Amino acid sequence: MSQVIEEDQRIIEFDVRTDEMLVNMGPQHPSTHGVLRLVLRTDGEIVSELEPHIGYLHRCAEKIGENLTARQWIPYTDRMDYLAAMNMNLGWSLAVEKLMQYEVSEKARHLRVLIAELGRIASHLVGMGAYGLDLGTFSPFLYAFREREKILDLFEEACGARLTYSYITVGGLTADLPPGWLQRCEAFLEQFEPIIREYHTLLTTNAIFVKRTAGIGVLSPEMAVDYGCTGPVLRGSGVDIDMRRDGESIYTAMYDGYAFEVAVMKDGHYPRDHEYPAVPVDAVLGDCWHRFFVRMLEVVQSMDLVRQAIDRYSRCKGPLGEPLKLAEKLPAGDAYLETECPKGQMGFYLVGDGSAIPWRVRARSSSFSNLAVAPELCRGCLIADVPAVVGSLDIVMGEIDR
Amino acid sequence: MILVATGTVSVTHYLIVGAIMFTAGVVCMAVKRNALGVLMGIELVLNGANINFVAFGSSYLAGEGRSPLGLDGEVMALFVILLAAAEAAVALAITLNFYNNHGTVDVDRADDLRAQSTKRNHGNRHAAAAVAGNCLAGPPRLLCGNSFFGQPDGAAWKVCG
Amino acid sequence: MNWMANFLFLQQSTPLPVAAIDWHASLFVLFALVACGAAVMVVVTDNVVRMALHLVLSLGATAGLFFLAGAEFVGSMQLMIYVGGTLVLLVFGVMLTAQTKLVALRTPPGDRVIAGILAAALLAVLVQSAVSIETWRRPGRAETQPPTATPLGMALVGVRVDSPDSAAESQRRSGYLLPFEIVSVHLLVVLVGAAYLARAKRRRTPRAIDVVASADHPPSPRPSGRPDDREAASVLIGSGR
Amino acid sequence: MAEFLMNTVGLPTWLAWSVTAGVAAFLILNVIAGGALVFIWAERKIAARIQDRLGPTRTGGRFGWLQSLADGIKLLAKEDLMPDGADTLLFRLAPYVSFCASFCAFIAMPFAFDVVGQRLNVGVFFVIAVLGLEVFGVILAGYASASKWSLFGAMREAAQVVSYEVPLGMCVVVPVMLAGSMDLVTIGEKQAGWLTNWYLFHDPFTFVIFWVYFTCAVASVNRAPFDLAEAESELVAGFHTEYSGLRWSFFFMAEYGSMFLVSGLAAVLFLGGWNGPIPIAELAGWSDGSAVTAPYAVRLLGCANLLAKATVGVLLMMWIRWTLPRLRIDQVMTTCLKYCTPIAAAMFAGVMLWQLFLPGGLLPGGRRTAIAVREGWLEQAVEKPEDSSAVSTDAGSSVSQQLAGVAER
Repeated sequence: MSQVIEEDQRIIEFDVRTDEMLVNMGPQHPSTHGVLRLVLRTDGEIVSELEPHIGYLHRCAEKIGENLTARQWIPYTDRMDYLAAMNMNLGWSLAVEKLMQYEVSEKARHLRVLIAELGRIASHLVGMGAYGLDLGTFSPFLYAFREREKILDLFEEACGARLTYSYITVGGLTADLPPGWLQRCEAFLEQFEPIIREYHTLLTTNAIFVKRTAGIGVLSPEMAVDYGCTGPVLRGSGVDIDMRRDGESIYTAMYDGYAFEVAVMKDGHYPRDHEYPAVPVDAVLGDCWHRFFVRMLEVVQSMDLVRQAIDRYSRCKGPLGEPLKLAEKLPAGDAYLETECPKGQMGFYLVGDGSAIPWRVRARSSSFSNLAVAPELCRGCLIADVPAVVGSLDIVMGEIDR
Repeated sequence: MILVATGTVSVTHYLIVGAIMFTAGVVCMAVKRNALGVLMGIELVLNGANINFVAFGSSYLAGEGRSPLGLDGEVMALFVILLAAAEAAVALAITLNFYNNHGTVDVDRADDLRAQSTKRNHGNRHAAAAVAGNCLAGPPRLLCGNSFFGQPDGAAWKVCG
Repeated sequence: MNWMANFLFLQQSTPLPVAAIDWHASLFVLFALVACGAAVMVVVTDNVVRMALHLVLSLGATAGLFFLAGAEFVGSMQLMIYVGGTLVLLVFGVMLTAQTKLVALRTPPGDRVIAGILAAALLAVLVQSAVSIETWRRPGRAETQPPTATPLGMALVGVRVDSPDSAAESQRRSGYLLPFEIVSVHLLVVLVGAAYLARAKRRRTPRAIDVVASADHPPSPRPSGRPDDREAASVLIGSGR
Repeated sequence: MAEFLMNTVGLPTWLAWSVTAGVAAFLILNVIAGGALVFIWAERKIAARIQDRLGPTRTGGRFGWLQSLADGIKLLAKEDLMPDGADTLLFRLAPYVSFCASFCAFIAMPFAFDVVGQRLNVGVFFVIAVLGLEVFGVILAGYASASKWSLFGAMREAAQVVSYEVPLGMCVVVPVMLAGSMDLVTIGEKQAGWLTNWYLFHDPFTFVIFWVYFTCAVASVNRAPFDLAEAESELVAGFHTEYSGLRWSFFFMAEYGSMFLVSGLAAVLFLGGWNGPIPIAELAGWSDGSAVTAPYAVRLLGCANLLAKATVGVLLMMWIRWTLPRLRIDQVMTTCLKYCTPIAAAMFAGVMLWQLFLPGGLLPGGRRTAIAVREGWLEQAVEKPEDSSAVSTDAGSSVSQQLAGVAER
């Protein structure tokens, strides 16, 4: 038990030896992504304990799902990871289609790949920009958003919305692409290629950025797996898992025939690493730098996928096919499907009871488990490292609190 | 305004300012209960001395244009400033060490070397004054079981801990 | 009481033209008042942070006095080393220890009265000695050439080049090379000592957090034996899990 | 000017002197305050250009140059609130302490040959000393706002500024050593003539020292990669989180004032102060005072030169700010102790040896001969011992006049 401090009996006023301070990186803190409260126990500058408090953005999306039909719930999936709404819609639609064993047309499948990968690029751009902001540099944030605007324009032409699209729905997509959209998309990819190198010079190889991120918040592969981290956080620690390749058949069927390598460091080097800057000398596998670098590689990987999806989509003839009716009957039974979203593997689980309204709806959030690893990583680091570590996990509160 | 009206400033005026600073420093060292207050007193004393050094060494103030100390006054002032910096560094290191070990910088609490017996009766008189002075600061529950009732040292603390 | 008279009616050196205000004197009065006022305030205030602020004011005014006395180099040194260095160190010390409970350690009133009497006595003695010497009271010729830092620098390096009549002294006054070296070595020793004293030592008593965080120890709701008035601590340890 | 007021206008002496002092102070204060306003606008525009956007365009005129005025009015209109736990006296005092500290260093800053507030013999030393005082404003603000975050910010900034004074002091000593005197006017004087006479190109060591000086200056002014105090991502806004309205603008002015001061000092010490790259004044034969307007024209040109160089320095700081991320507190400290100080010390030794073995300019054409530089001190003393009694305190006297009263041992 704690040993009593020998005190002189004349001591009247109680001296609180408060060298350790309880500090609140409160809900409205500029660097936490959305509404997250981090309670830090700091001893001077060293953080001895960190405890995230979540739930500020909880909107009971899952309970509401129990009185809406599957297609009516799509807008709720948009608002979970609001930076990558397309991937959320895809995840939910595939889960429902898995329950109903419904096959979408081949054209719709290729269009879904095209839109999902564009959504991933947009999400990673925000992740990169916000991470620069956490480390104090403001300019990359604006460069990233300039590119993201172009993608949002493309989405706006496709489905009319810029943030919460509800474009991919159960049984296909709400509308086909307008004419000329593919040419504009290709034009965007053309001009986006050189800009990626610009981001590398701006951040990845920047000496101060490397100093702030290399070797900070090292997540060992075992701990990543234990905590259930997924996506770039997992791949940043060298674990070679990507749902687009190792996922369930209904999801991987969309990607078969597409040539792409998983952006993970296998025996010392990344795929096609001759095109990118070398890994800095003091970057340890699984630190903030690697998580950031994996995201940058995934952007390039998604660009290749989008190009392949464009020419496959343009080769499919015939109509896109109508999505299912709004109140489509769900068969009795349950289905769970995890898809590879930009932040990690987002799982959707639903239980049908024969009526159009699912009996139970549940979403497994990737950022939730990614954030769970933050207290482990931040133990013993400096206060200035906390935003660096939490930023590298690229969490979105909408997805965690649902 | 008397000084101003009586023409230029002479060494005496500097000496008077030095004297006031010196006395303020000595009083501050004597009176303050906070170790840092004592340190500030030392700084004031050193500065009082410095003023005198510079006053004697300045050719501006000297009557016949040749100051009694010549350049030595200013050089001595420089050395005083340097050594005051060194002294302050060590004094602060000791104070912070004391703070880390005892949790307070109250100079009256630094009496570990005093013999046990004198500490107790000395303690009572001091406790009365301390309580009078500090009962506002500490929350009321601290009044229970303090040394008024003459328990042996330390026991009181465990009671209300 | 003749010294009092002396003190008030110092003989006039030059006929006083009506308008000529001697800048040197008026600025001296200003700096002297600030210096002494702030010094007294340091003694009077109880709040240790206020004391630090008044000390900074007082030493800044002293630097002004040095400038007025023609010691430009010493004035700048005072500003830079004393106020800019030592007092920043002191303020750091104040910040580290100024927990709310310790900020205002009031001294018992009895001691204050005794201190006041002693101070008055000491001040009387000093002022009397300051005023009594005849030569000190003669106001200086303010018109000597503007001082430069070079003779001071040369003196420190060991070559005495100040006023020629000092050369006529029987014993040649030697420069300050040796003391200068000793002081620099002394500063090094002090720095090493201070760094050693203030090094982060293993804590004698385990803090609440170490006690709780140690894996094999079940987190007790409140660390006993040490009334921990920070409720927030329980938020971390036992909150709702 | 005082004489002019006394005899023509007939003011009593003390009123004349105080009016002159008032005018001089007003001038210096406005040059800097005006400068600060321009820099605020410039920072917005530069940041915008770097980030591929336009910056303020609508407030006034075509380029939004009234933006700083709009900011000023907004800040004036804002309510000056104070957190309840705050220590009122210190809370109010803090902005003025740091404001005065950064502005009163301009006393010793020469804008042209003799256009200087007060020609201090220890000019450089005085400026560095006063820069050190700005830390108090920050510490008081951090402590007085009674919030954990501002205390963190204040302690970080104080530690950083105090530790960066060491390499800063070392870098500043090099030009002083080259010029032989700490008087800024003399240092500027010695770099007159062509570009090659600037201390920057005096020898390779000074060139490196300039960049070390610039880094330490950026750090001691708390800008760019070293701006720990108001690290938005961690400490919200550092020590001036609780300030708003006019008080906050004082901190803002203090920051821009000291930025201008530090780059002005760099200009005087390394880039030849008021001497332009091409000595137009000498070439055009103005400096020998033939035309009536010559001295004013030369001084105006000098002011323009110095202001231009200082502005370039400030713009460089802004450019760095908008491109580099922020360093962590321990990395800032290590750069100071492990990189800046050793390099400064090594270069200092290098310049010393360079002076000894290869004095004079790097280029053979350097005007100063070996003897002049090394013996400068003793030579003047020898040639003019007789008029030691001559008393001339007018500011125009050259260094030798100042040393007139000294007999050579």
